[in-house]
Amino acid sequence: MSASAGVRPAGTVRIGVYLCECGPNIAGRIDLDAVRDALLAEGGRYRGAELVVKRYGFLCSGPGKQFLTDEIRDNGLTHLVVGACSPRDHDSTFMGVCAGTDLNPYLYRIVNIREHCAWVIDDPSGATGQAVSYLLGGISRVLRQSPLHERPLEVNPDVLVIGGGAAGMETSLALAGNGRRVVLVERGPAPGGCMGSSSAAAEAVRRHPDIRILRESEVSKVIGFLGNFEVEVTRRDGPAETVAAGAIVLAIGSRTFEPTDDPDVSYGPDDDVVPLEAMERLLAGGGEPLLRDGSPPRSVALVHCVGRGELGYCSGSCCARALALAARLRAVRPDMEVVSVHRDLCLPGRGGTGILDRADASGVGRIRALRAVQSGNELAVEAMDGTPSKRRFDLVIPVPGTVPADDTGRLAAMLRIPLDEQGFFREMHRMVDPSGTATDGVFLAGTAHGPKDLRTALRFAGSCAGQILTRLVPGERLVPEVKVSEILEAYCTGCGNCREVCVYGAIHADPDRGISVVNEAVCRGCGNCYGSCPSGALRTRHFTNEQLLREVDEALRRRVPVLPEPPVAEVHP
Amino acid sequence: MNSIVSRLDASAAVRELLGWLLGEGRTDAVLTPRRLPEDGSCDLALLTAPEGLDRAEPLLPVMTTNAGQALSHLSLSGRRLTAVLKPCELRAFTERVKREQGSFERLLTVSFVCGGVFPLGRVLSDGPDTLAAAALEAARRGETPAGVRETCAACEHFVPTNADVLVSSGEDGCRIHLCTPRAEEALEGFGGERVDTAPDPAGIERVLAARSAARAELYRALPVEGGLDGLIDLFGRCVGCHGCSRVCPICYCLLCDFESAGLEGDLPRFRAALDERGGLRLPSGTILFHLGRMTHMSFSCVGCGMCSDACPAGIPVAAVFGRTGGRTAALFDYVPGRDAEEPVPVTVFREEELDDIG
Amino acid sequence: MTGDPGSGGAAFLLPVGEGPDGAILGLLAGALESGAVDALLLPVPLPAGDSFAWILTRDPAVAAGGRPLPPVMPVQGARALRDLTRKGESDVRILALMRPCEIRAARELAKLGQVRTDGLLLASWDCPGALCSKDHVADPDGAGRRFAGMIAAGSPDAGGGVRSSCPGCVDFSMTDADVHFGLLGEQDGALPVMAGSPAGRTLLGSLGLTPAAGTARWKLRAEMERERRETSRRAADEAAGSKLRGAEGLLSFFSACIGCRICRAVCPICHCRLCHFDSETPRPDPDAFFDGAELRGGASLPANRLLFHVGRMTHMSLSCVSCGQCSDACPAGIPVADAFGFVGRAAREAFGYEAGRGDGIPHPLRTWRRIEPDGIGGLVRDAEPGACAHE
Amino acid sequence: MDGRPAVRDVLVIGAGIAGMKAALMLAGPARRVVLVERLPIIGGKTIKNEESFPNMECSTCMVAPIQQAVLQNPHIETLTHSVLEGLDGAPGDFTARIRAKARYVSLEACIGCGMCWEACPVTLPNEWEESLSERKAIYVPCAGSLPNVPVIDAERCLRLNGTEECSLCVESCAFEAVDLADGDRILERRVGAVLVASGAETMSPAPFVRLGWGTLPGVFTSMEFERLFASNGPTQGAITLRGSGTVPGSAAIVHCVGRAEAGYCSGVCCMAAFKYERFLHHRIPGVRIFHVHSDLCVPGKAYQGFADGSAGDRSGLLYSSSMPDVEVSGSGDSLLVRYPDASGAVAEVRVDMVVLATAIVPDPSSAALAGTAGLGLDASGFVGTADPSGGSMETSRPGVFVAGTAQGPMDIQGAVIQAQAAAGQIASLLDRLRVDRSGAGSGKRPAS
Repeated sequence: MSASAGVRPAGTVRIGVYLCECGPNIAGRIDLDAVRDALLAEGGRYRGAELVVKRYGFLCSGPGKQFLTDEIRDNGLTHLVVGACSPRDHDSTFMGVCAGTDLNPYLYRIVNIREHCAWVIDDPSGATGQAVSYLLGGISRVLRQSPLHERPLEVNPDVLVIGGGAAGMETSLALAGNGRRVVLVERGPAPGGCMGSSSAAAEAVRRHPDIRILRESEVSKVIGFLGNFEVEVTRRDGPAETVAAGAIVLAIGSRTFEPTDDPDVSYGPDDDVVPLEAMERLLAGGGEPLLRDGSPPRSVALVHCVGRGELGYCSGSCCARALALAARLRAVRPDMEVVSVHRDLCLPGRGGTGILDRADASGVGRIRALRAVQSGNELAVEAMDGTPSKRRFDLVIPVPGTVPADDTGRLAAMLRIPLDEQGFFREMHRMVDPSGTATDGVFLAGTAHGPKDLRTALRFAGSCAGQILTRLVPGERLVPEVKVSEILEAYCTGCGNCREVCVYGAIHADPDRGISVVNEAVCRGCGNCYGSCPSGALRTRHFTNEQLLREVDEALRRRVPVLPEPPVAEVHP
Repeated sequence: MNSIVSRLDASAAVRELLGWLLGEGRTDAVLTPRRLPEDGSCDLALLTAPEGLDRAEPLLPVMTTNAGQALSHLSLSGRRLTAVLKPCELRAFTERVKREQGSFERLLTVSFVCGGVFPLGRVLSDGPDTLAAAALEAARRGETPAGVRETCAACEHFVPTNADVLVSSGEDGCRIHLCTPRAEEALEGFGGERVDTAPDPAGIERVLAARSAARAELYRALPVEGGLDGLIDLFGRCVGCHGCSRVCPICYCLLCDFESAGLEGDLPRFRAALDERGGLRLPSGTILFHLGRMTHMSFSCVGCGMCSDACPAGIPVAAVFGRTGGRTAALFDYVPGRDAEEPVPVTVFREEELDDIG
Repeated sequence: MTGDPGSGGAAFLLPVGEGPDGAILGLLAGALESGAVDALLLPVPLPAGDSFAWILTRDPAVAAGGRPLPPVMPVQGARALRDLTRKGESDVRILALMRPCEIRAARELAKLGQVRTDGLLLASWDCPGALCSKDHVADPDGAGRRFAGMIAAGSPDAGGGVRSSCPGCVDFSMTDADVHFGLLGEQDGALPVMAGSPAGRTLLGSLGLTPAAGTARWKLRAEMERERRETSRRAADEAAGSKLRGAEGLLSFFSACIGCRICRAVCPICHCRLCHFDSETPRPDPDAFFDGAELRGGASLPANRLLFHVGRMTHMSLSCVSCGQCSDACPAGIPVADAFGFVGRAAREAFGYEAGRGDGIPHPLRTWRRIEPDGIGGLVRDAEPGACAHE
Repeated sequence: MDGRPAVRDVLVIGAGIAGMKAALMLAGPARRVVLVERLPIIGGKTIKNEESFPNMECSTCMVAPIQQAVLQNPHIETLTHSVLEGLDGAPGDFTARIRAKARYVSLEACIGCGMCWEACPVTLPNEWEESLSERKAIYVPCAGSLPNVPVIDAERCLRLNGTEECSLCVESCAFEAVDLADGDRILERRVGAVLVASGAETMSPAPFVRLGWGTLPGVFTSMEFERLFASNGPTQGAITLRGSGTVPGSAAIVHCVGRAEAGYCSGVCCMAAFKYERFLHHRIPGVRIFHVHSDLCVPGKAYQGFADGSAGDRSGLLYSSSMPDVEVSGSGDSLLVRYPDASGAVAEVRVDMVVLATAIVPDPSSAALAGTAGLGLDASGFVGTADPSGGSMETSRPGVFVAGTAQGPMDIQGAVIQAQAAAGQIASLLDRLRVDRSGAGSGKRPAS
């Protein structure tokens, strides 16, 4: 077995170890002078390397950063270790300091002796001992780190929008122009979606010089990353085309739940039951509601929450649409009884109140029921206090919830985005990044993200546009992740484990050489592949097993006394 | 040469010596073969406490792995180490030190006049205890035990030249020779009568003669002369497992050139070969591997015999490499592992070289 | 298991003449001459006659010297296929004749991207087991005679001296081969040849063989043999299970190991060029190794031998086809295949996965499914089918 | 106004989740952001919740990185303890007058060691903690405040309101960070666009005498309950009743408090109620919990699952046909909640604690800010958008946008989405202005 270079570094290596007092936080509990002496005593371990160990008040302060800069220059440091706080606080600060000198920021390491030692170990000697062990671990790890260099990339500001519905059009209009082109891929004959192809938005999209519409087309293949996607679009009436784009917006909308799939709803073709959307289109076209036998209905019931039990969620927008339709029905036929059958009424915000008031004003009746079972035109209703009643309505309109579009699974696999429990695309973070996805550069607009009302759908479209306008600026350059995985061609046999587990599609096969290859611009250094590789052929830079294991070996070498278990009460439940 | 007389047999004497060194803190750890009676097998052990020595069998006539290979990595640590090495293991370690794979700095080497080791198969069938007894009996008689590895029976370097401590057995126990200042310093204060003797030359001459004859006979039987046909006869049975390079103490590469992607065939190349020749042997490159390994390391081959022992196809690899390597080294009058200062021939350029080839 | 020829939908009769070896060679040569295939891959005896090598050839004369039913398996056939087809493409159509465990290993390797099966026809035969290589090298003729008896009886017990994993092998007959020679079904001078796939059927059809009326006899004898093998497999698993109990069991099972890694090198499934357990990761830093040794009073060398075996088990035992190659090649005589076979069967059962099937079911470690094992033995049925995008 | 080059910089008012997200998106080398925050610390309402629905992710894990990013971003000028006093000009050329109120503590020198507020003799109810705990005259609103620098309450500081010559805080500060001579500063900033993200408030239940808040100690508002559960709150997360400090064995959560009076459903209080149910179960095993509710508003794909998630150990969903008639009465520890049930008859439940899920209403300071900036309000007093049905976030005044609860009641997701949309619209507005101002198609204007 060969000696690894790490054990005996070649050439003069000078490691600077700087211990931050952090006011009382560290110096108050850890004896930094004892730490310095212990480290210098152990210095001999790193053959051929000199150790400089100093303490300072506040390394993160302005003067502190200047002190570090001078130390790096004056001592000609080749490696830097900072014993201070959590990397989440000041890792970037100290990397910034290194960037200001000619020491590569990746030949530096922060060792958390505050949250991991000072704040959690009461007995000072125990905390000091632990700090020494962690710092020794940090030194042995930094010795095995290699310099990494950021390579900024030219950005393609253009955007590909999939889906020409309300959200897709809104996004396209918000993004097109000012040096940015949009390609709108629409599966149907023309953009418009629920707003209709003759709507103002559809007209604006058609006329916009920077929006190119690909009708009756579908996305079939996507490779690339934020700033540099290549999307293959197959067209029904033309050859497949490869579109270059810097970002992709998924605005494929959604479908409504099939009413008869709800066990409480059953009707046949000869019942007078009309789906909500059909009735909306009929009225929008100026038509009148008529029964199958042509006669005008005397009583209409809109049954809310169809499918909510099966879906497990309230779609939040169907109550408003139902009551708006009910009000229009009353306006068209003031003599017709229109009743809305619901349990809860989900009408959030001022808009919701407006719709409710207009419905009440136009005389829409409301029956609140624990449960409503529809068979044909007859409704068996269980009131809130449990009393059952049955009634027949000339016309029944089931109001179903929203379900994912049928193309969701295919596109999700293609774009490497997981689905959530309800089958919609899973957003990056439900609260602080709802329109982003796990694949950086792919955004969710409208009901592709989940059920919502039209205005929120348009706001989601605006949010995608906002993310793209502020992150994908023409002429600016993007700096991709540097701590990426690399595959050593000599060792790889191309088995593909890494390709299977890569969630960003950053690894592809090279059949001629029989190996897998990492696209370093797409890789985000998550390390999934590193864990999956059965051979030693793949490693993630800056987090190689060698570095991690040597850090642990070194930290445990002095066998720190096992810490006493904290009393149960203190443990944060 | 300053020596210590011991009434014990050589193995027990060395065990006592190791126990003393550990007890006195003269060394941090010792490396020695060990018997595992509960499993009926044995292994090479690194022991850091005297208590672990009860099952140690320093002169066990078995080589589960060449200690020179196992030692190389350990010798780079900061700890002081005492290693019991058979002469070929010491020479193998010396060859590795020449290639930056080990260091003598903190090492005390204990070696002995080696009677040879039995093949692994015999350990399986007879068990380590009977083999140890057979070897001890032969050592007393100053002969090579029957049934040892064919390369051991043919080995002429059975007396270590550069060990710190050399143990030679006799009828009435054994002698512990302190060959270097390091040995003197390490064993300063170790009990036992001190005399000035050297290993018994006469016995050595007798064994040397027997082994030279065995070696000549071994090499004569090898079908190496008949070009490709000879090679097919010799390496035909090879299944390409590269076990021989794996257990060889000299082969230290993490990825052998003959396992790398560079020499791997692919369908287009096989198809072209198919057109030229009637048939194609698969997996390809088995014989190429042996010839390549031979060029890379055979001049450093110390003839320990691990490769033949490990070969699942029973190919006499050790004999072939020993013969070819020996003749190559002789061109440069080089003996692998004889002396740590002697550079490896391929790494040195000398004006007057190989004049008798051209 | 006796794969029904249904998928290929055809069975033919091959006159045996003076022996199955010659008959099969004749069929192979016929396939070559008729242009149905461009090259043959089959075992050919070495000049010394004490072993065999896989030879790929287009020359019928070379093929004629081949030995379709070799008594030993020096190189696992899937390793030869791996070396041949792993990289690059070519339109050469190859017919390879191998034992069922070699075919299964090749199917498994296809899933791992190591064997390319397009343009490849795999033929297998009812295997009575494989003799130990060392016995064959010692006495080739004696071994040959014993094996001929085993072929006739179709069972390992007839000759004796087979590898430890052969008596328990239940997949000794037709499994996922394009063509299968049903030696067990030999009846009045002819043996049934089944087509396992449409490609197999077109090949056999093109050779002008007379269609077989049925394969009932072959199925019956194969079923009876399978029951016998099933009982010895259970016994073998029993024994392995008790020996491998806990860390002490593992330590003593592998105590004679010398760390030569030959078991991995000869294994068809282990395809990594640099095994994780030889990479820099597990290699101890000298000082750290000493620390560990001091804590335990000593250490055995070479280091990490048990880590290598248990680690290899976790990496590949789901794909283990129990061909016994590792036990056959181990210089320290350790029955490695008994341990890997036992662990592999338990692991596959937990995942509900069968190794060596060309069924397109992804390897359990390469796919995420909601119905994952809830611990060895039971599968957790999640309410809804996997919502994973890759499903 | 025209002819001068369009200014790229942006003013953001309010450093809650919406303001911070928009600021981070807009700030860059070519575009500075001035972030004005009324309170001495940033983070807004989200950092008051220990955990937020539906992920139940602790707010420090979710928001602290965003706060750190804002404070460490060199292109964002964060002005805490400051208010907008005037806004003149038009899109591309606004002049904002900002009053940076005196903090009396230097942001650079202070390290937040706490010696000063320990020395201060004056103790006052802490409004940030809903007056459940006290603070000093020199104080930071809560533990983990960012920036972690105290401010002096000038009215109540003995020295600054002239009561006595006290300077204990100055003497206790080892870093000379306290400067009692500090005074308000009026800053002027030229910006191209403005984003109002000044947030909203939860309605005070004081006017509803029937609910007993303020008179019955066991009745808590939603904000008070959030602070009770907060680990950095007044009781370090222990849910105990005011005064007696005993742990309640049962609790009733009254929904729709103020819905009729406010005139709309806020859409988030139901989810908050189900979150409180989880808080109670988390801290008090075996506690009995009742919801007094009418419509359950849990819209969106993940919300009903969250509500159903804790259904198992819920004691009762009590439907009330008229929420305005819910009454809470009682003495000592036990409270009686009376409500008209489905049939109209009065039902009751006796509990130890009542939590009022109150409506979200405009923040009075938002209304004042709208006045200062000349923005139109909607009927409920929220800052209106010019096109209420469309996606635009622009207010009635061109170049001034709104995002977050300043525009209406919404959840964190809604606030973040609006902030991102507004940031996008601001970016494209400034790009368009820069192009127009530099003359149609004329040469490249050097990057400013």
